[in-house]
Amino acid sequence: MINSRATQLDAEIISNKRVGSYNHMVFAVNELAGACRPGNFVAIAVGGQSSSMILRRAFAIYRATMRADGVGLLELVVAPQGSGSKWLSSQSIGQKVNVIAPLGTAFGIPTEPVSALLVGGGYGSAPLFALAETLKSRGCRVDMVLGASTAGKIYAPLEGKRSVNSLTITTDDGSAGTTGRVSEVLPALIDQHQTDVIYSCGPMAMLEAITAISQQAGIVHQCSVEESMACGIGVCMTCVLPVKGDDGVIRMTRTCIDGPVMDGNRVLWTRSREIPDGVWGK
Amino acid sequence: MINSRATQLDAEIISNKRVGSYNHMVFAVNELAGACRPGNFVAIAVGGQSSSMILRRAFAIYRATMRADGVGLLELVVAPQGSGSKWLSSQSIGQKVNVIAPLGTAFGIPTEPVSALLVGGGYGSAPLFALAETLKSRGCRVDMVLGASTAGKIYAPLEGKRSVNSLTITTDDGSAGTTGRVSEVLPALIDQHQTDVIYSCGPMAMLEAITAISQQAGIVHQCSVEESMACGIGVCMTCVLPVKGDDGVIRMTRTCIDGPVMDGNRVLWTRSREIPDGVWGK
Amino acid sequence: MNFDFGTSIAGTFFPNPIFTASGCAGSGKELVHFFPLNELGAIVTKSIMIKPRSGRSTPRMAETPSGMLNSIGLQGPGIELFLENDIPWLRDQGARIIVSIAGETVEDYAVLARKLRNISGLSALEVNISCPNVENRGQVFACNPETARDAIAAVRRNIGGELPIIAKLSPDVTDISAIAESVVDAGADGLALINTLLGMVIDTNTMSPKLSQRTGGLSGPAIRPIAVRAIYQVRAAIPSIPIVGMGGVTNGRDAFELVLAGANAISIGTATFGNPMAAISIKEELEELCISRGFSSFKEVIGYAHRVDSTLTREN
Amino acid sequence: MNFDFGTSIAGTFFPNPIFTASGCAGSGKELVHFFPLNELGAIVTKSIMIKPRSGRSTPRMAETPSGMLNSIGLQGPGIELFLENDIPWLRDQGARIIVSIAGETVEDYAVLARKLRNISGLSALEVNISCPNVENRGQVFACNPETARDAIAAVRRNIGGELPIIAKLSPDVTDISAIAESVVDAGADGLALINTLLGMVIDTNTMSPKLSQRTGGLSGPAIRPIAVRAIYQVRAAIPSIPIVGMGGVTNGRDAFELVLAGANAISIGTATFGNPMAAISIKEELEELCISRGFSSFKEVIGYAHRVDSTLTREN
Ligand SMILES: Cc1cc2nc3c(=O)[nH]c(=O)nc-3n(C[C@H](O)[C@H](O)[C@H](O)COP(=O)(O)OP(=O)(O)OC[C@H]3O[C@@H](n4cnc5c(N)ncnc54)[C@H](O)[C@@H]3O)c2cc1C
Ligand SMILES: Cc1cc2nc3c(=O)[nH]c(=O)nc-3n(C[C@H](O)[C@H](O)[C@H](O)COP(=O)(O)OP(=O)(O)OC[C@H]3O[C@@H](n4cnc5c(N)ncnc54)[C@H](O)[C@@H]3O)c2cc1C
Ligand SMILES: Cc1cc2nc3c(=O)[nH]c(=O)nc-3n(C[C@H](O)[C@H](O)[C@H](O)COP(=O)(O)O)c2cc1C
Ligand SMILES: Cc1cc2nc3c(=O)[nH]c(=O)nc-3n(C[C@H](O)[C@H](O)[C@H](O)COP(=O)(O)O)c2cc1C
Ligand code: FES
Ligand code: FES
Repeated sequence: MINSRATQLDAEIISNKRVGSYNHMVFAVNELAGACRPGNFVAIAVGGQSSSMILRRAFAIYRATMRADGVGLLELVVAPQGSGSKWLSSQSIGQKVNVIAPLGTAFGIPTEPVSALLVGGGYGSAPLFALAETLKSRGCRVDMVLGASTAGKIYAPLEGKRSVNSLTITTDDGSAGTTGRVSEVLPALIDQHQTDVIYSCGPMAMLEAITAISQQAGIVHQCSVEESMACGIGVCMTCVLPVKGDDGVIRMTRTCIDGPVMDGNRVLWTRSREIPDGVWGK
Repeated sequence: MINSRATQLDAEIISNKRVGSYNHMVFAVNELAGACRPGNFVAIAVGGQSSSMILRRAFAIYRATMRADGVGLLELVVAPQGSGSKWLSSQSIGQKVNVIAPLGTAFGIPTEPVSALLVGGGYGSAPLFALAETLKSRGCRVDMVLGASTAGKIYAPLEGKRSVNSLTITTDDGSAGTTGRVSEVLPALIDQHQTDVIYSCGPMAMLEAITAISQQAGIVHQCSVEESMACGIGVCMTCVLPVKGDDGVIRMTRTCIDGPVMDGNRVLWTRSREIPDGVWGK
Repeated sequence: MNFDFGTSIAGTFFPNPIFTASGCAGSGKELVHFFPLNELGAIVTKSIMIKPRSGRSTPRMAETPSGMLNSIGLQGPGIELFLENDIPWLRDQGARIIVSIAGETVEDYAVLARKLRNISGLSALEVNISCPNVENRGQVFACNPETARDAIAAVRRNIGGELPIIAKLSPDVTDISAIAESVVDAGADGLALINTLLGMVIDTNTMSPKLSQRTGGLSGPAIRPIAVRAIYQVRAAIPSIPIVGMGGVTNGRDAFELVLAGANAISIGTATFGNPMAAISIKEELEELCISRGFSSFKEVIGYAHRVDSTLTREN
Repeated sequence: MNFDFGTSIAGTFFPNPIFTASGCAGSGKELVHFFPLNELGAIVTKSIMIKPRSGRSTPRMAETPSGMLNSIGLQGPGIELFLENDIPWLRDQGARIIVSIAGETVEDYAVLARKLRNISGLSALEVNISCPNVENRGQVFACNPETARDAIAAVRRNIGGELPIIAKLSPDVTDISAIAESVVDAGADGLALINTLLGMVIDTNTMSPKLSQRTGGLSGPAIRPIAVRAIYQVRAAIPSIPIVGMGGVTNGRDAFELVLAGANAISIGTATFGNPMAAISIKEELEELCISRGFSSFKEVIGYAHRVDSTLTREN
């Protein structure tokens, strides 16, 4: 089912700052800011009127807060990659964009204090800081690992760092932190911090690698996946992944409404262009 | 042949003011301003990057001047009608647009002082004011008739009015000047001012009506026509009209390079969807 | 204004002519979050097959200039679960229901028609014949007058009763009027025009086709001129056949254009992905536009661009 | 970098693979104002017929989402004046010339071929068979394997010598590979893919078709996914045939996409209308892109998306 709080509205850009390789953007919204949970995403129309880009772009919510004056603030971390994200990140303050939010599932918050390890790749760190705050407020231990190809692609703002007990950084080129991939430092960290649950967000290959590690360690792994989405609201069936349901049946499951946060251990990660055997209806 | 001075460049918008139903827009260009003649037009790319509008829009040059500091100024009168003109007229000062200018033919300037009658319909008045100035400077008498459906669609700025000996206004709804169409007031004005040459710009039906009157009166009629143009530079063949050449042969003639200013008496005005008989190659 | 917005397809009445397009609204369970489903003329459900289908692997979509490619591969739960879960739910919403079916063999279409013949509360059956025919080298049924006819005839023979059959055609053919005539001959009561066009996008980073199955169906505003042409041609060839028009309709103006070309109703597909409320705004804009042009009923607008005077003289 | 940007079409060498598209550059007399014509691989001239043609009445064009319709109706001076005025001028420019011809009967194609057989300085002949065949109910030659074959065979029989024949195909067919095989059989040395798709726009103010002839050809970025698919399909069906690809190419990335699909050269059509320098920038961007992807010659890129590994596993 679609996120029951999903609302469509025009939101004014009230801040747009370059941070490393990304743009940190703030949008003025209404009460919907209060309806957003860590892990939810938004879908934004790009290109303006008479744009050749007809589909929305999905962005993880970095932070959503209500100001005292009743204005809601929605914060995103946008990587200017292709035409849509470049358009969005080049919009000026005062411009309005059409937003649907909040969409999708949120990270599950444990009822007991646990030791949580948050793993982000590139802009995949975006939803993890709000999650860290929530976990902290529930008395959890929060360790964070952020990886990227290079230092400029690590998104880790100061205020974000405050809400974690430890922060490990890896870069492929060694320009910051440990040289290598996040998956290489994970086993030791899990050991060291006695991790109970891993939360992750980043490229699919990273999520797959983390799943292997979490299965090995026998711990819970909630990951936020990223499949191409045409609609973001569950009607087009483009965004699916093979996922095992509660009933044990593996279905092609919509990551826009049954995700983006999913149980990593239930996803059938595959790089083949074939539907894996065992999927319902293959 | 294409206007030999045609140049392509990015031009910054330095003024954009609403005047009645139109936007008077000023663009900073280079020396090409000095190359523009009354009657020439420009072709502007609209919609920005990743626009679904792939074709340029043509606009008559309202004025083109060189400032003392070497900056050229290009002035246009834009009617926000469809998506392209609405986009252009909603651009802010400081934005840049890609312009090709000058394009097309110019109004022929008589070598002797004559009595000239300038007739404009709607934004068709745009190229007539610069023409009036030139004619005045050559010692011509210049009378002007402007018509439109309603008062807000008459474009006649104060400084423009200064360069004409008389100005007659007609509106279909009588909200300004004489009620009716320009063609209804023309015969009397031609008589009164002993008109030697008519210059006109406006909807095709108006140009056709003026042609009938000028033929009746046996006087020269230079009109600026407006056909849908895909390229504006003579390569696509979309903008043609049947026009009699010097050799007496009627050819489907490109109005973007052999126009927009044409000898009205040589155009075979037709509202039929058939090629008129007698056209070469029919 | 007392504008009559109703339309009918082969005797079935719809209070307004705006439908969803098959595959672009699921079974309505998500859209109902944005508007009541009975505000639309009808909900056309995603094409359903006999058995559950996983569909294709991802990537299943690619954006293109003013359009998109999709290759979902008809993912769905199969007719049994569909009848058990989706139909009763849609009926509860008060929606008018058009069920879209798809098969891989002529017999599939027959079986699906039999499963549906006794289901109450359906307004029409849309027969998606843009599916590979496994018995004929995988050639799409809709691409050949004979196979198109066979599929529709199988439905006709098995459906019984009054349920109108709407045959959905592919534009990927040399002569769409010939296909239209063939399926009308075989018993189609109406036509749905157009399905997607076969296209491909190559990812210039991976230097391979972007979609996992290489090709996909092109939809969205990019194909609207093709849809208008197809509707106009078929309306001219078979003046009396009801047509559900679709292809790139994004606003009221676009819908009006397809109706002028000859559509009796309009399905909204890809536009919903850009704006979940698209169908509702299109409905409102279309009604306003018809009224502002001086029409007193929607039916007068259908095929209005075919009137003789207009195409002979040029308006200025 | 020592990148080899040359390409060849049936034995004729071109220093770079960027051509103009027929009908989108006239005979080069206007574009030369913007760049020297010999900077392009070749100038493909507007399709020429035997006699002078007025073409159709206006409006001849309508903009569409990411595309446009045109119905010029092959306006032109006829082959005699063309050979007298345009060819010598183009030769003087040092341009490599591909002459496009069009006919209304099979005999027209034969006549045109004979007129051109002894003209020196031509690089190839492009045969536009997307023309109504007056001897066959006005059906377009390119829409039927037999009539397509007849037109090409007539050129083959009459052209003599070494001049490569490039058959230009229409995408408005059920099976473009079948048409491709048919014309290659009849003696085509290469293929040009794709011509425009038949479309229509209805003006919602006049409520009539916008173009004077109602329908027109759809070109521009909107049709690029169709072009990529057609090129990919035909390249797979006839691996060795040279293909001049076109359809919505606006920048180097787009050109690269069509080359990956299988094009040996790229024609630039509608993009020139939006930007007179389009072909030149595309040429530069394409070369840079090929180099940045690690290719050392353009020929390696042609059809690269067909390599086996890439289409079986998914890259991330
Ligand atoms: C749940 C979710 C959360 C996301 N969160 C963020 C975020 O916080 N910050 C951020 O910068 N980006 C995020 N993305 C990616 C973002 O939605 C865009 O896909 C990305 O910005 C590229 O779009 P583009 O318009 O720049 O590229 P284009 O090349 O113009 O995109 C063309 C199409 O492909 C799709 N596409 C391209 N790349 C991707 C990708 N990597 N993943 C999914 N679809 C893709 C686009 O959505 C679009 O439909 C997220 C995506 C998803 C699905
Ligand atoms: C020589 C010439 C001079 C012009 N001068 C002016 C001027 O000074 N001020 C001004 O406001 N407009 C002028 N126009 C009209 C202008 O070029 C646009 O056509 C008009 O603004 C409508 O474009 P649009 O994008 O708003 O409408 P859209 O509906 O988006 O246009 C779609 C397409 O149709 C064409 N089109 C639509 N209406 C017309 C029209 N009336 N004439 C020609 N083509 C049309 C457009 O150029 C475009 O290619 C001139 C046109 C020509 C040919
Ligand atoms: C994601 C997607 C899925 C589709 N699935 C179906 C389908 O299951 N059955 C069908 O008949 N058409 C299907 N279509 C085609 C649409 O119903 C419609 O004919 C086409 O997209 C053109 O309309 P549009 O441009 O408004 O989307 C699908 C289209 C899209 C984009
Ligand atoms: C205005 C116009 C005129 C054309 N005239 C011809 C022609 O004379 N002969 C021909 O073979 N193709 C003609 N074409 C088709 C183009 O050569 C090309 O195949 C098609 O436009 C697709 O490429 P594009 O999207 O780059 O324009 C014409 C296209 C346009 C837009
Ligand atoms: S993006 Fe459309 S169903 Fe998920
Ligand atoms: S607009 Fe292209 S030839 Fe005139």
